[in-house]
Amino acid sequence: MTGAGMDDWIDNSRMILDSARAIVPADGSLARIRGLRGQGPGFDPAMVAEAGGLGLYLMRVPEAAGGLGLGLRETCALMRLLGEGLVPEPIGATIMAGALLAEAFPEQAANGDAVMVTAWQDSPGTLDWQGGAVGGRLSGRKCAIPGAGGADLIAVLTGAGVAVVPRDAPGVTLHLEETLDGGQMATLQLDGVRADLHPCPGAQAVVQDAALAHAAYLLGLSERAFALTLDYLRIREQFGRPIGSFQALQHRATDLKIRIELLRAAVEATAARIDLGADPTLRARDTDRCLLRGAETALLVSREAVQMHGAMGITDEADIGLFVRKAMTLAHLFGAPAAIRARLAQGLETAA
Amino acid sequence: MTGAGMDDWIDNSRMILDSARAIVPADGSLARIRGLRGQGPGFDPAMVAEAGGLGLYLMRVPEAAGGLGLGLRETCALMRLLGEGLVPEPIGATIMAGALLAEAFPEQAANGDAVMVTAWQDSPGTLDWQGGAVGGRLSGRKCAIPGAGGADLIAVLTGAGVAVVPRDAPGVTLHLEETLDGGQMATLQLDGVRADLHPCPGAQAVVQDAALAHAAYLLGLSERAFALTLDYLRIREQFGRPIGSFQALQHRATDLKIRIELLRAAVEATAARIDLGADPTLRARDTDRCLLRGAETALLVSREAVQMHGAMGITDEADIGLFVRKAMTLAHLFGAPAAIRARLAQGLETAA
Amino acid sequence: MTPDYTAMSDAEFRALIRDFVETEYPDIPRFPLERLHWDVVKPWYLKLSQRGFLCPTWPVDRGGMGLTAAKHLIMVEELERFGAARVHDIGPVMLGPLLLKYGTEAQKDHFLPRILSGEHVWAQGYSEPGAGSDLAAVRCEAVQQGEDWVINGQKTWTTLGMDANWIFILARTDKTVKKQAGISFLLVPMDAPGVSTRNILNLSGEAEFCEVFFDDVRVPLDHIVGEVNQGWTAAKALLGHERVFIGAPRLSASALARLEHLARHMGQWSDPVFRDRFVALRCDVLDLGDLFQTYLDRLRDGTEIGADVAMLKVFQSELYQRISDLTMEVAGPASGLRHPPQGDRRLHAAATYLSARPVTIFGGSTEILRNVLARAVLGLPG
Amino acid sequence: MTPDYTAMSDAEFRALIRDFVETEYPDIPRFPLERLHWDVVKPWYLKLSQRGFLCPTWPVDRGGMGLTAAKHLIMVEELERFGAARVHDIGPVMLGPLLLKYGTEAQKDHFLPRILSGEHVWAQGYSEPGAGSDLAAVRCEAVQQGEDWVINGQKTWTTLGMDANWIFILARTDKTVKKQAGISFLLVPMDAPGVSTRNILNLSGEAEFCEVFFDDVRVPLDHIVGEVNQGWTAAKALLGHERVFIGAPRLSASALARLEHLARHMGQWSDPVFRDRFVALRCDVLDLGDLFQTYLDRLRDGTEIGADVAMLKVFQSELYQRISDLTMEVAGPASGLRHPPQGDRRLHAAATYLSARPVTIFGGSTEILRNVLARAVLGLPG
Repeated sequence: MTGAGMDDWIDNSRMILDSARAIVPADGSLARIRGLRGQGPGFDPAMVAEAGGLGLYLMRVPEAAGGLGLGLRETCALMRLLGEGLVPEPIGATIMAGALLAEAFPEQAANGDAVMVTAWQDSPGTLDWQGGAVGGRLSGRKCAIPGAGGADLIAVLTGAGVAVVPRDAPGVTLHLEETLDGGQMATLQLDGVRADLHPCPGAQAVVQDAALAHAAYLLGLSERAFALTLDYLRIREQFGRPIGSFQALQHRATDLKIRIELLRAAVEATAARIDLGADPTLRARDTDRCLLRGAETALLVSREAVQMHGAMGITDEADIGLFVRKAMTLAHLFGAPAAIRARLAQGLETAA
Repeated sequence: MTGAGMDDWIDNSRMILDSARAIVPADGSLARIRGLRGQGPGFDPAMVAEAGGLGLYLMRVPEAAGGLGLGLRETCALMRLLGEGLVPEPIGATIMAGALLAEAFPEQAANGDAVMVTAWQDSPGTLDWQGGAVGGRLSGRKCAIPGAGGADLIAVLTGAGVAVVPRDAPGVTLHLEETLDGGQMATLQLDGVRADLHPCPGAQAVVQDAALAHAAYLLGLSERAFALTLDYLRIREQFGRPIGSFQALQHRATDLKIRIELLRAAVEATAARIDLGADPTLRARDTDRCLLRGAETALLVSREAVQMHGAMGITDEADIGLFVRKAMTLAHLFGAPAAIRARLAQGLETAA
Repeated sequence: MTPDYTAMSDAEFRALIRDFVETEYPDIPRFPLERLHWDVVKPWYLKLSQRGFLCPTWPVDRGGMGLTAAKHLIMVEELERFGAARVHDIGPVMLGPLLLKYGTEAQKDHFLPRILSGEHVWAQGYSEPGAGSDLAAVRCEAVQQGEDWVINGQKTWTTLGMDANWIFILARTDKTVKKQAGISFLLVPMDAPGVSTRNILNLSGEAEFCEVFFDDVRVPLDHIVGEVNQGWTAAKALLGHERVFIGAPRLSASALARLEHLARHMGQWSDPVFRDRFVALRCDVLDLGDLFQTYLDRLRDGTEIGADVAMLKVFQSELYQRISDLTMEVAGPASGLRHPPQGDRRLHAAATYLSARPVTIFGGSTEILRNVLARAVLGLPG
Repeated sequence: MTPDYTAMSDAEFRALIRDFVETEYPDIPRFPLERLHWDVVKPWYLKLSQRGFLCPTWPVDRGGMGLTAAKHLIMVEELERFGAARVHDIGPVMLGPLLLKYGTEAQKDHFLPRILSGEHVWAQGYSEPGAGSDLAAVRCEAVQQGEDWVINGQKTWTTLGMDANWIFILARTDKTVKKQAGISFLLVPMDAPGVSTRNILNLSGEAEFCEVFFDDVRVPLDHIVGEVNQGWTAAKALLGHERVFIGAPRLSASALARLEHLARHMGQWSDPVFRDRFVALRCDVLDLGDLFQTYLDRLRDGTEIGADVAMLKVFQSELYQRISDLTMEVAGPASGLRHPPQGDRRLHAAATYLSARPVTIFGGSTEILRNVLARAVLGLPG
C-alpha cells in the first residue's frame, strides 16, 4: 500500500488534475493532438518535460524514495484526464518506470528532460513481462511500446529485474510501426545488452497498475467521445428535428452511457480496492475486468459515435475520428477481449 | 431425389396447405391449442386421424411404395403452417416414420387411426441416431420424443434399421415429462425389445430432413408470433399514441422481421437444394444452419414479442405466451445454438 | 432485549445471520424463482418475526433491528446465499417505513405489530389498467361520505394480492387539480364489503398477480396515511430506496450461480466456449456491483439519488435476461421442461428464463426508463 | 467479334473469366479495401476494356457483353475471388445503362465509346449538404440561358470525384413544383469554367470523396438526359438493381475470408471460442446469401422490387461491421497498425474495420432504412 492516506486521495486527485490542465487544455481543443499526427513519434518532447516539471512521473515513486507516493486512484484520475484529451505523450509509461525504479529512477527522466518509456510486454496482448534477461544481460523481445520512437531512455522490465538502457545503446534495436492515431508502436529487440538489473519485487503489481491506468485512459477517451456525440445529437438537424430527439438514437445513446458508467465505476472501485490492499487474486481479476470493459467500451462508443455523426463521422476533419483511431490503436494493447476473457476463465477454476 | 417434379412443388404445396386448413383454422384461432394444454399428451388423437385422412403422412413415402412422393419443399411448407397454428399433434414425427418405413409403414399409422411417433435421438440435443439396437433386439435409450405420451406405435430408428413397436410392447418404457407448452416429452427406454428391423439406407437423410422440417415449424411459429405483435403495436396506445409509432420499437421490430426473413429464405433454399440433390456435406451444413437460425429466431422473436406486449405479455391469457412456451419447448430439441455451432465448426476443417 | 447489532463486527453479524438461516429455515423450497404463496412461506415469515429479524430497517423500539445500510446488506447477502424464499414483504418493506414516516401514532400502534405478527398481510394497490407506466394517471376514486371514504375503481398487477388481507392504494380524491395533486394514500381491509379479486395467471401458469375491484367500498376516514391529496408524496417517498435496490446485482448474481451449477451438471463447465460467455456475464455482474455500490454510498451519505439511478435497473434487468438466455442454451432440450429436472430448482432453466420476462416490464419498463435517461440524464431533446 | 457468352456453359464462362483475371491482372494491389485512384487502377480498366469485359450488362452492339444476370454474377464472383480492384465504374454501371435507356442516339454515340476507352471518367453528383438522406431536397440549380444551362450550387460526398473529368448531377430546374417534379439530370465536364473541387479525407486519411462546386457553370442544352424536370425518374431507375446489389453478401463473404486468413496467421483458427463466433458469422453470411438470391430471382423474373429489399442492406452492412469487430479482436494489438502487417492486406484488420464504418451511413443510413421498413413493410404507424 502506498503512502496515500485513506482520506487524502480526493484532494490529491484534484491537485493532480488541476496541474495536468497544462497538458490537457480546459477548452477541450484537440488542435495540438491533430497537429502531432504523423510527425515522427507522434508526440511533443516539450510536453513530456512539462509533465515532468509538474512532478507527474513521481506519483507512484514512494515518498521514502523522494517521490509523491500517491495512490492508484490519483493515477487513474490523471490517466482518465489524459484520455479525454487524447494526450499522446508516454506519461503513463514514465509513471510506470518511476514505480519500477524508485530510487534508481534517473533524475533527467523524473523531471522530463529525457523521454523515458517502459518496455515490459513479452508477447502481444498479454500481461507477461518475465522475459528479456539472459545471464545478466538483456536479450529477447519486448512488444507494443507506444512512444518508444521518441524515447531517450527505456526502462526494461524482466524477471531478473529492471534496467535502464539508452535508446542508442549497443544491441538495442527498435522496430517502429506507424499507428492509426498518428503515432508509432515499437517492438524492442535486445541482443546481449549490458545493463544494471535492479531487483524489482513489486513488478507484478506495477504491471497490473499500468493495465488499470490504461483502462482509465480508455475511460476518459470514451467519455469525451460520448460528450462530443451528445453535443452533435443536440445540434444537428434532420427532417426538421434535432437528431437527438429520435428515440432510436436516444436509446442507443443511453446504452453507451450505461457502459461508460460501468467502466468508470469498475476502474474507480478497483483502484480504491488496490490502494486499500486487495489480495493478489482479486487484484488480477479486477484489473482484467477493467481492461475488458475498457477495450469494449472505447471501441463501442467510438464506433457508435461515428455512426451518430453520419457522413461527417467518416471524415478526417471531424474530431470524432481522432477518438476512433486512438481507440483502435490502444484498445487491444494489453489483450483483445477474447484474450482477456481467456485469462479470466483460467481464474474460474480456483474461484469455483 | 423424390418424385416431385421441378415445377410441381408450388402447386403441390398449395394443395397441401389448403387441405391442412382442416387442422390449422384460417381465422387463426388458438382456442383448440389452449384447451389441449395439460390434458395428458397435450394433443388430440382425432386430429391425428384427420391429418391421416388428408394423406399427410404419405408425403415423404415414395410413389412406388404407395405414397405421394412429395419433396422437402412441400413438407416444409406444411410444417411452417403447423408452426403458425402451434399444432401439437406429432404430424412431423409421423411423416418421418413414413419416410423411414416406406412400404413397411403400417396402414393404421398411415391413415392416422393409430398415433405413431418416431424415436431416433440417441442423446439430448444431437442428431445422432445410430444407437438402440443390440444383437437384433432393441436396447438402449432414445430421447426427446414429443407426443410419445399419446402414441400407439413407435418407429424406432437405429443403426441396424428401423422397427415399429407398440407402445405397450414388453421391454418398452416411456419416461414422460411435462413440457411448458402443456404437452409431454418422452425418453424411451428399450430393454431387449423384440422387433423386425427393416434396413433403412436413407436414414441419415431422413433425420436431416426432419431437422429441416423442425426449423420450418419454428419459422411458422416465429412468423405468427411476430404478426400478433405487429397487430398489438398498431392498436395498443400509450401516452396517447399507438406504441408501434415509437421509433425504438419500430427499429427492434424491423430487426425481428429481418431475422424471420433470413430463416424463411434459408429454409426454403435448403429444402429446394435438397430436393434438387445437394451433396451430403452441404446438406448437413445447411440443415444445421437452418436449425441454428430457427432456434435463435423462435426464442428471440417470442421474447421480444412478450416485451412489446408489456404487462399483458406475461399473462397466461395473452396468446403470445403460447408462442413463448412452445418456442422454449422446441427450440433446442435438436441442439441448442452452441451445440449446433460446435457441429458446424467441425465442418470447417474439411471446408477450409 | 434486542441485541445491539450496531456494536457487532460485520463478521460476527454475518455469522449470526448465517447460523440463523441454516438452522431455522423451515421445510419449504430454497432458491424459488416463483413467488411462494402465503400458506407455504408463512412458517418462514413467523420464524423471522419471532427472532426479531423480519423488519431489519425498522427502529428497535418498534420491533425492528435498526440496522445500518451496511449491515442490512450483509443480512440480505446471507439470506440470498442460502436461497431463503422471499416472504410477503410489502408490510415490512413498504408500508411499515411509510407509517413510520407519515403515519399517526395510532396507526403505528395499530398496524405495525400486526405486520410483525403476520396477522396483516399487505398488498400494494398502485397500478391500474391505463395507469401502469404513468402512475399519476390513477382513476380509482375515493369520495368522503360522512365518516367514511367510499372507494370505487380497479387496481391491477397486484403481486400476491390473493394472499393479502389488507391493501394500500393510491386513490383519486380530487379531480379538479392536476394529476399528482389529487391523490390520497388509503388503507383498505380486503374483507370489506365490495372488495373482490380476480387472479391473473402469469407465463408459468401461476397465480402471481391479481386484479382488485372496489365497488362502493367503505373505510373509516382515519384509514388515510398523511394528508388528504398528499398521497403522491408518500408514494414517491417509498420509491427512494426501491429505485436503488431494484437495480441490485443480486438477481443476476444468483442467476449466475445457478448457471454455474447447471453447467457443471451438464458437463459444460470446462467447455471453453461456455466459459468465454460465462466470464463475460460474470464481469457484467461484477461491474454492475461496483456501479451499484456508488449508489449505496450515496444512500448512506444521504446524497440525493437522481434520475440516473435508472441505469442500474436497465442494465441489471437486461443482464438477468442475457444470463437466462445462456442458461437456456446450456440446458439444451431440457429448457422446455415444466418442472425442475431431478427436483433441483437450480437446474430449472425455464424458471429462470420465465422469471426474466417481467423484469424489463415492471418497475418502469426498459423503454420508458431509457426515455427518461435520454432526456433527464443525457439532456437530449424531447 | 464478341463471342456468344449466352451460348457458353456456366463452367466454361467461369473458366474464361478466371483465366483472364489470373493472366491479365496488372501489377496493382489485390483485395484493396480502399478505393484505388485512377492513376493506379487505370491499367486494369483498360485491360477490361480491351478484352470487352468492361461493361458486362451493356448490349453487344454497344461494346458490352450482353450477359444474363446469372452469367454476370459468375463474372462478379470470379473477379472478387481473385481480389481484383474495383475500377471507376460510375460510367460502365450507372451512366451507361441510363443513357441506353433515356439517352438520345447522339448521346449514346458520343458518350458510350468514351466510357469504354477510358477517355471519360465519370463521377456521380447526387448528395448535397442537406440533401443526403433526402435526395429530393437538392438545391443545386440549373437555369436555361440561351443555348446553355447555367449551373450554380454544390455537391458533396462525390466518390473519387477528384479522378473524374465528367460528372452527372441532379439539378433543380423548376422551383415552383413539388420537390421531385422539378429536377433534371445534367452532364457536366469537370474542366468547364466554374467547376472546382475540394477533397474530403476519410477516416483513414485518404482522399476518397470530394465536394464539387458549380459557379455559373455553362453546359449546352443537349447535356440533359431525358426530359426537363424528369431527372428524378431517371435517377430512380438507376437505383433498381443498385438497391439489390448494395445488400449482396459478397462484402461480408470476402471479409470473412480475410478473417479466416488472419485467424490462421494468428494461430487462432483452431481456437474453439474463435470458431464458435466465426461459425455464427458464417451462417449469417450464408443465410444472407439465400435471402439475396430470392431478390436476384425477382430481378431475373422482372418482379417488382419493393421497399422490403432494404432488409438486405441493413443486415449486410451490420454483418460486415460485426465481422470487422471480430477481425479487430483476432488482430489484437496489431489492430491499431496503419499499414498492412507484413505487407499482406488480408491481415490488415484496421482497414476492414475502417471500411466498415461508412456502409451503415451511405446508400441509405441504417436508421433511415429501418424507419422505411417499419412503415412501408411492417405497416407500423408513422
